[in-house]
Amino acid sequence: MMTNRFLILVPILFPLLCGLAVAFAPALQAGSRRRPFVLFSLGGTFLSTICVLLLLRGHSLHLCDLAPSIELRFAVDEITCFFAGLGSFMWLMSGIFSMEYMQHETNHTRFYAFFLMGEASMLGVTLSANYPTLYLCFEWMTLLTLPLVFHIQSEESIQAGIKYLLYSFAGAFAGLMGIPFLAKYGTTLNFVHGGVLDPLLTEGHEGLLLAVAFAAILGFGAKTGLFPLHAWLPAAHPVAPAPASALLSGVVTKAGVIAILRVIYYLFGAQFLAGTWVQTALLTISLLTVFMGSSMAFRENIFKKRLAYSTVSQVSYILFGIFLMNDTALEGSLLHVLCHSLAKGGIFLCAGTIIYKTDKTDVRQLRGIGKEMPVVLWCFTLCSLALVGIPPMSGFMSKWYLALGSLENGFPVISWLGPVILLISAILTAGYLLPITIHGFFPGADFDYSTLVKKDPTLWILVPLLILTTLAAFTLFPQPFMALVENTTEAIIGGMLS
Amino acid sequence: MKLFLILPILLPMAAGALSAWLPLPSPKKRDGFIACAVILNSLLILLLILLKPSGILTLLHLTDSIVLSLRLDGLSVVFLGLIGFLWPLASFYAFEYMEHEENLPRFFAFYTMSYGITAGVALSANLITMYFFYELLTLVTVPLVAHEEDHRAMRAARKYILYSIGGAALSFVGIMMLYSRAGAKDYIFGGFAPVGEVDSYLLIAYLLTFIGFGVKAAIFPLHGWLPSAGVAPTPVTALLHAVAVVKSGVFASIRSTWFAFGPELLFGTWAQHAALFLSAFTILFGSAMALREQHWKRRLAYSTVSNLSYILFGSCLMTSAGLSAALSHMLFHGIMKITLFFCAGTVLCKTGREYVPQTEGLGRKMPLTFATYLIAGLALTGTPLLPGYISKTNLLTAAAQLNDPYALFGIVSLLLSALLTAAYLLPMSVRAYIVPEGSSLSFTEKDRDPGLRMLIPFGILILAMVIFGVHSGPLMDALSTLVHG
Amino acid sequence: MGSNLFFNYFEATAVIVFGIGFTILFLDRNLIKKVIGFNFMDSAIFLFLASNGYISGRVSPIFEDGVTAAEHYINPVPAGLVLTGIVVSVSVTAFLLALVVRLYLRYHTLEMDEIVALSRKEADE
Amino acid sequence: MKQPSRNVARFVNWVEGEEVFPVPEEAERNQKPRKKKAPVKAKPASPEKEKRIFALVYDGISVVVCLTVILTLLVTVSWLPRFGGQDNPAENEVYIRYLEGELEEAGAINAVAGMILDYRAFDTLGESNVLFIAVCSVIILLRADRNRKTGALNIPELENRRALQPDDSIFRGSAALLVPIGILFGIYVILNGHLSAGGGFSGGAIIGASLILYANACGPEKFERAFTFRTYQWISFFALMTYTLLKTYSFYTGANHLESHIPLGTPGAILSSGLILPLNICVGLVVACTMYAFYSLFSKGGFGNGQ
Amino acid sequence: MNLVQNFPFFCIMLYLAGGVTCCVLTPKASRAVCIGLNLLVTALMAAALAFTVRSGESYVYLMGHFPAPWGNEIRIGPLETLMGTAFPLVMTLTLLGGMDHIFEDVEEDKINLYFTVVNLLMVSMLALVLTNDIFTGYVFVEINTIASCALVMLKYKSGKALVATTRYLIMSLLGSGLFLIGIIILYNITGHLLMEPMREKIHELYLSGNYAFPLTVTVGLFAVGLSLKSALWPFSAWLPDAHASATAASSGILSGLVIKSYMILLLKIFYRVLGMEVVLSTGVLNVLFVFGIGAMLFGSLHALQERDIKRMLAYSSVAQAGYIFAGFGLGTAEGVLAGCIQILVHAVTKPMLFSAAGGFMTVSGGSRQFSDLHGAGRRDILSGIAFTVGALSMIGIPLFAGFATKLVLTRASLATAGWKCVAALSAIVLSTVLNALYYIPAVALLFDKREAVHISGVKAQPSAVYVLSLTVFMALNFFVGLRSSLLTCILEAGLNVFS
Repeated sequence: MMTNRFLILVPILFPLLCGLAVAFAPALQAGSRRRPFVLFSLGGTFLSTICVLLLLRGHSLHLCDLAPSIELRFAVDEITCFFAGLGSFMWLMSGIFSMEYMQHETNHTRFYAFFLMGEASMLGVTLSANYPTLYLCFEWMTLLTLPLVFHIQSEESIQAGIKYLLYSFAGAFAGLMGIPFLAKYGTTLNFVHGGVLDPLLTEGHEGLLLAVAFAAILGFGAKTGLFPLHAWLPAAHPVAPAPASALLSGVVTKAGVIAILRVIYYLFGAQFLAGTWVQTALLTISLLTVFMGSSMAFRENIFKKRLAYSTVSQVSYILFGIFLMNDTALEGSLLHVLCHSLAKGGIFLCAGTIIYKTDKTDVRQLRGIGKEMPVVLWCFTLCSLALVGIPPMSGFMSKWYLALGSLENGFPVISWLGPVILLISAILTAGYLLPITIHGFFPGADFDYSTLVKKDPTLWILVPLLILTTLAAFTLFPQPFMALVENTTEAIIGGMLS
Repeated sequence: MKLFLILPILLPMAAGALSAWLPLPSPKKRDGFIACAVILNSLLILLLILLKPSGILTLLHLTDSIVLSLRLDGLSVVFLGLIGFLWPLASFYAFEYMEHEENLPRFFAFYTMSYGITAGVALSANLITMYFFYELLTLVTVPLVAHEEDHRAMRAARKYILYSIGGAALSFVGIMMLYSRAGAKDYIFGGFAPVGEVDSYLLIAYLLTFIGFGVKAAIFPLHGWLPSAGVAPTPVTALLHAVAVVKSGVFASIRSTWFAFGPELLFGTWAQHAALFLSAFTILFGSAMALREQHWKRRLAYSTVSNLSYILFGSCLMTSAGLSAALSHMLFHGIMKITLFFCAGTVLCKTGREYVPQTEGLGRKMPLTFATYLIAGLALTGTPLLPGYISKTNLLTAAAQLNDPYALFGIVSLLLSALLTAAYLLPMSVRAYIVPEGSSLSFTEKDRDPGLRMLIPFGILILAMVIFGVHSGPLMDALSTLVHG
Repeated sequence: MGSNLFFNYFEATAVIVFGIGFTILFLDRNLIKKVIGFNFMDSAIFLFLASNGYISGRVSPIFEDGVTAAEHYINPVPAGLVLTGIVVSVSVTAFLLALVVRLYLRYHTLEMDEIVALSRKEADE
Repeated sequence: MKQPSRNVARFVNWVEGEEVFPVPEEAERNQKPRKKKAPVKAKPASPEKEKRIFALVYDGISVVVCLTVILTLLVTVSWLPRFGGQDNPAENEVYIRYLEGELEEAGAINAVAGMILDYRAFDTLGESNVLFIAVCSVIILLRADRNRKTGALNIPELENRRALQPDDSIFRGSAALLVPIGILFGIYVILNGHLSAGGGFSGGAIIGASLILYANACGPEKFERAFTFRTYQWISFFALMTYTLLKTYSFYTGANHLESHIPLGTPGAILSSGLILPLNICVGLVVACTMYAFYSLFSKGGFGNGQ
Repeated sequence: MNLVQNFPFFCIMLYLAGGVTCCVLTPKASRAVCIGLNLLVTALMAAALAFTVRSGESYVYLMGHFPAPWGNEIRIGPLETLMGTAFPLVMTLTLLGGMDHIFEDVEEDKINLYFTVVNLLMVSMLALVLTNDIFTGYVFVEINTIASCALVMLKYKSGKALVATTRYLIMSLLGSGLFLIGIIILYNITGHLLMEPMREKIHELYLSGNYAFPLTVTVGLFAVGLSLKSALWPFSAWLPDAHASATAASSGILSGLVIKSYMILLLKIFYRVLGMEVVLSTGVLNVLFVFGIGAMLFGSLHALQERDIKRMLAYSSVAQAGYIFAGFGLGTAEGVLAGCIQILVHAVTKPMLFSAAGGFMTVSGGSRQFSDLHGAGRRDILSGIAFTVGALSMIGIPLFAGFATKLVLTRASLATAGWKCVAALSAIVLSTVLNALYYIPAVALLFDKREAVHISGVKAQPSAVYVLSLTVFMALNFFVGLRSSLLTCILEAGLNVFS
């Protein structure tokens, strides 16, 4: 059964090779042949990922040793299944969307090459089984998604790209801080369920290790837009083309979440961090980000910038759940990962379509858009409901669990302050998403229907939109999803606490 | 067998001297002569490394106890390997680059002679011989720095002389202090200074040698000469200030720390703390200055200042892990930095652009050069799959081993410096390729990729980087075995 | 302060003259005065030296008709030294005066400061 | 005295001289402009007031130097052994041997002559060479060059000084009387150097003085025909050469403990006390010629037309 | 008493005779006599050196029939013979190096006097090194003074030379005046003039404690007098003018040899006459040490700002004299050894530098200013190389002579404890840097491509003699640099038997 262990690499190598082929193979330069090839490669990746997740669960592969102490190791465990599937699915959807959308843009080869290679690195992050490999894939994800940011080559996009690069590198280097100390105080650098710290060695050095953990988490938090290193997100996401920004918000932020999960639950161990000043600090920061993100989004008028700020706050919901470190909160946050990826992906795609069709970037110009593009706006409305957390959509379920988890936790202030802030932020989310729908559908009296032109997009755009919107309401038929979430939570946190 | 030790020193010096005097008809012939001399010497070094002749070859008795002698041991193999590998590349690059410069015979004479003397520094068997070659290296490289003989070059040369001779004098006093206490002995792994109780006399001696050799390794207060020596032609800055001269400073410092004073004596003492603090601070200072500097080659020079202190920091940790990390960074930095200098030099030689803001959009015209520059930049920043990451991780792990506040400060400064390196290297490459539509950029037809003779070194260097980046296991094992003598 | 100051009144005067001569030679600005100062100094030294050898109640060391008892004569060594000293000081004074003559012929002044100033102004040949 | 701070600043600038390279303007961002220090204006003191202050200070210093030298030496003198004391340290075995052993070893009646020409002969040899080198230097300085044009000394004053010879008869008459007596007395003093006070140096001086008197009184023409520069050179050459050779012989025999067969003769007789007499004659010749040479060089810049 | 032991005495007498004969010969003949004599003396002294080194102890040579306290004598040991060999050898080379300058600067019919002065200067130096009697020392100090002043003033056309000679003569006379009165006081309190008997008397006085004050004053007088004559820093105002305005050969002789003979006399007086414990008790060595350190720094600082090549070299002589006195001032045997080595090293290097400077002047229209000397090294390549070798050895680069001093002086200062060690070490480092600061730009300037417009293109045709002297000088420099262990052991043997 030796061969099948190498199959783990397929989800990473396949998109990588396809990306390189798109970039360099002369045959694929022509648009007509490139589009089917891209679709084929995205679909192939999605399928291969699903197969690997199902078949090779629990297997690990020690690829090679970069240096005596640094080894590359990949494995499929519960987090991989959850995130890899989600990620590859989202990549497929936005890939399909981009077929149509890219007519609007130039130099497609570069876009698609890095689009595919970005997916490879994202899957690498999910599949990595020890700290150095995680760090490697993390860095290469930044580098490979960078060209997507400054794709439109405007001065603003280049500056945003450089800002994105430097912030992620800052975060990555802070994350790198963990490796040496774990090499000294931990038994191994591989992810071990429940943490690798060797109690004997860490006897007198808790303070130091806590600081290192805090730095690592804040470092990896940069990708998720956590407070200290969040400034790049509102700048980078809007300038990227729609499919890219959808992925950046939807999936790349989740890579940061994976890293933080690994650091907390698989490296330092939840018992080590629970109840310490690190946990309280992280909780306060995440709540601060939640509140700040939604208030900034509320005041922002440029459509995609508003959505970027909303990503900042939504991802902090997830982090809040993770930092609470109990099973219900974790369940809530994993649910919110699903909800946010699907919904935010959908919303960004809608926004992209609107801009693609009508070139209106400012929110205030969107009066009566519902009339021109009813289907798109319906999808937009449903997804925003999911984000706001109105019952039929998934957002409500995750926020519910998060609130329960926060109350269960015994923290003096944060246990009740958490739900309050979640509530306020939900209201603010509604405040900045729903007016678009309202103005879109009810333009008011003076809207002259005569010049109205139906601008509904082609199927390439509508199909992914509809799929995402329906999925965003997965809580209608929660059974499969809830099962997935529960056993993932059980796998991550089971048996550790309480 | 021992006699072979003198050859790598004498051969290039003889070749250099001859090339200046022999009435070679055409520059091409002279280039050929120099090329074969350099290659021959590199092969000789390779032979020496493989054969590893043991025993000490004494050259001269200065006084009864002080003797000039040569020996090949683990550490010198590393340094010899580095210069043996890089010097032919640099020479090839120099042939192409120096075509339009004048008084070349003198340039190539001194250029080749410095090869021999750097080999001398590597092969020396005790502190005084190393000091002896160290001083000669200053003398031989002064004409190279002052090659253009214009006002700027002379000023840079004068500053170079002042710092180097000042540093050498300091280290000489340190060496003599050590000799007065421990007797004029040869190198032994683990040092020959009397361990006993911690006496501040030897610690002061160590600090003097550290600062003395630190001048060439561009330690913070005494780094001034390296950026201003950027005025020299690129082969000089690339080879000498990225590899030979500064590396001999670092090599000398490692030798004096590990083979003369010995880690047992210095471990945990205030001297080690001072050395750690100084190198850690230089790491930060160098990168910060590099970020602020707009002149391209001075920026790379400041980056060398910071990277050299990586190596010093590693060696000052006084643990074998630290030393092997330092040695690995010495090798990798040599390769990475020489590539960066070559790219900068090619752009300067082809387009005459010296300042970073002027390189915007040049990537489209010189894709290969800037591709190499991007890869080397990524390597230096420490992105995985490239050598920078490996040596940086080793350094961090080694520093984390000893729970010492200064080592912690070192770790923080290493990471901050990595960020600053990213800040001063990567945006440049981004802006070179990606140019906003509206901007009006004037390009002459000269702005295109250099000839084949320059591209070959680029190719070889990138290959070396990727190989070391991905598969540096055997190299690291070799280093750790060397470290144990 | 020793006890013999008032007994060694010859050496005391010699020393005072020596001090004056030394200072004149060292610090005076006129060349001729310097030469005079030098002679002051030398003759003071010879006085000091001669008074050294003197033993009261004894005769100069030229033997009268075969009397060679040492207690009869004074110490001859200082006398010999004075002789050498005088010849040395004569020759040095001659040399100094020759220099002064040449300097005067060239700069027509005897003040050392002016001579130095003039020589500095002269274009270097 | 330059202010030291300006010096140090200049030194630092000179070394650290951060040259601002010719930078195209848009790369100007990080070069700080170097601000010029305001030049320090010295208070314009009037020159002669300054000179007076300087003179005052100068005299003050010289008084201080003089006093310090005198005081230290006076205190030293106060500690020295008493003047004319019997048992001074100087009256040790050296003094006794010189006096008692002098007759047998040197054979000179005049113990001082014996001491300077036999016991401590090396000093006297050196000392006559001091005389010789002094004459050489004076010749270098004052002797007018034979081919007048290049010599720096063909200065008009020297020329007309020859002309003003006073020809008053009284002076010439008394000189005619004194010169022979002087020379005779000089010869006597030289020859009796080892028997009575005097010796080569004092006799030579007397002869030299009478020669100068003669040259002055009877005009240089006649005398200088006989006594030209060449004759001077050869006389001093022979005298010094014999002196050195004699002394080499005596030192060599002394050092190697050989018996130097120089007869001491009977004390008191003219031809007694070994080498002292010939040495006295040589020294006398040298000193006489040197005195005359000094006179002629200083007065006429050379030995008359005979050069 | 085999023949070899007479050689030093013969050398002295030969020089005296040579001095006198040169006065009557023609210029060409007197040159031949002088050079021949110097070579002969070098050979004789080398034989004497071999003998003393083999026998390993110093013997006394009676000047006359009478032993110690009565007669006069000279004392010959390994140190004295080594200096005795080195001085005439360097003198020959300097004369050969500066020969064409001598025939150009000195008036035609006074050249034989030049060689007379040179011979008498050599006799005085040799006597100072060998003599064992203080008053003989004084007599030969006087010969030395007059001869060296005569050497300075021989550049007849320049008024500057005369002024410099006068100032030099006056300062020297002050020095010898103090020296003489010191001798007389010593004679007064000890009754002897010869060094060994005087030593015993002083030892008794030191133990018994009487005449303590006169003894200290004498030590002070000797120290001030002789350091005044050997241009120790605070008293060195006269040296730059004197050495710069003389001809190339004379300045080489003055810097290289003359000031060294006084140092050896001072060393002899401290070692042999007063004895180390008396000198140490008076603390005069600390004063000399401080002045030495001052000389090392201020000499170089002045040289730094000098725009005239010969004045720069003269100031650098002041700095190097500082090395020697710092060595003596350390007060230990190894310190004195360092001082002696520096005497030899400087004697070998500085005359070469002055001859090379002379060569540059001939090629740059006789001007001494650096502004005219641009590219002079290119025009006269041999002087250029010689100057570079000299400069590098002054800085103390290994492989060159200067490094030997730096090595031994550092070891010596490390052996002493406390403030002296720190001061010496920092002075060494600082002066190395300062030396580098003014020598290397000078070398760079000499090899500069941009030549002064009115001089460029003048190619030098050096005479065979000049080429020979510079090459031998360079060989000597490398020999001292590489084989300094040979010199150190001879000097060590010499110092052991010196007192």
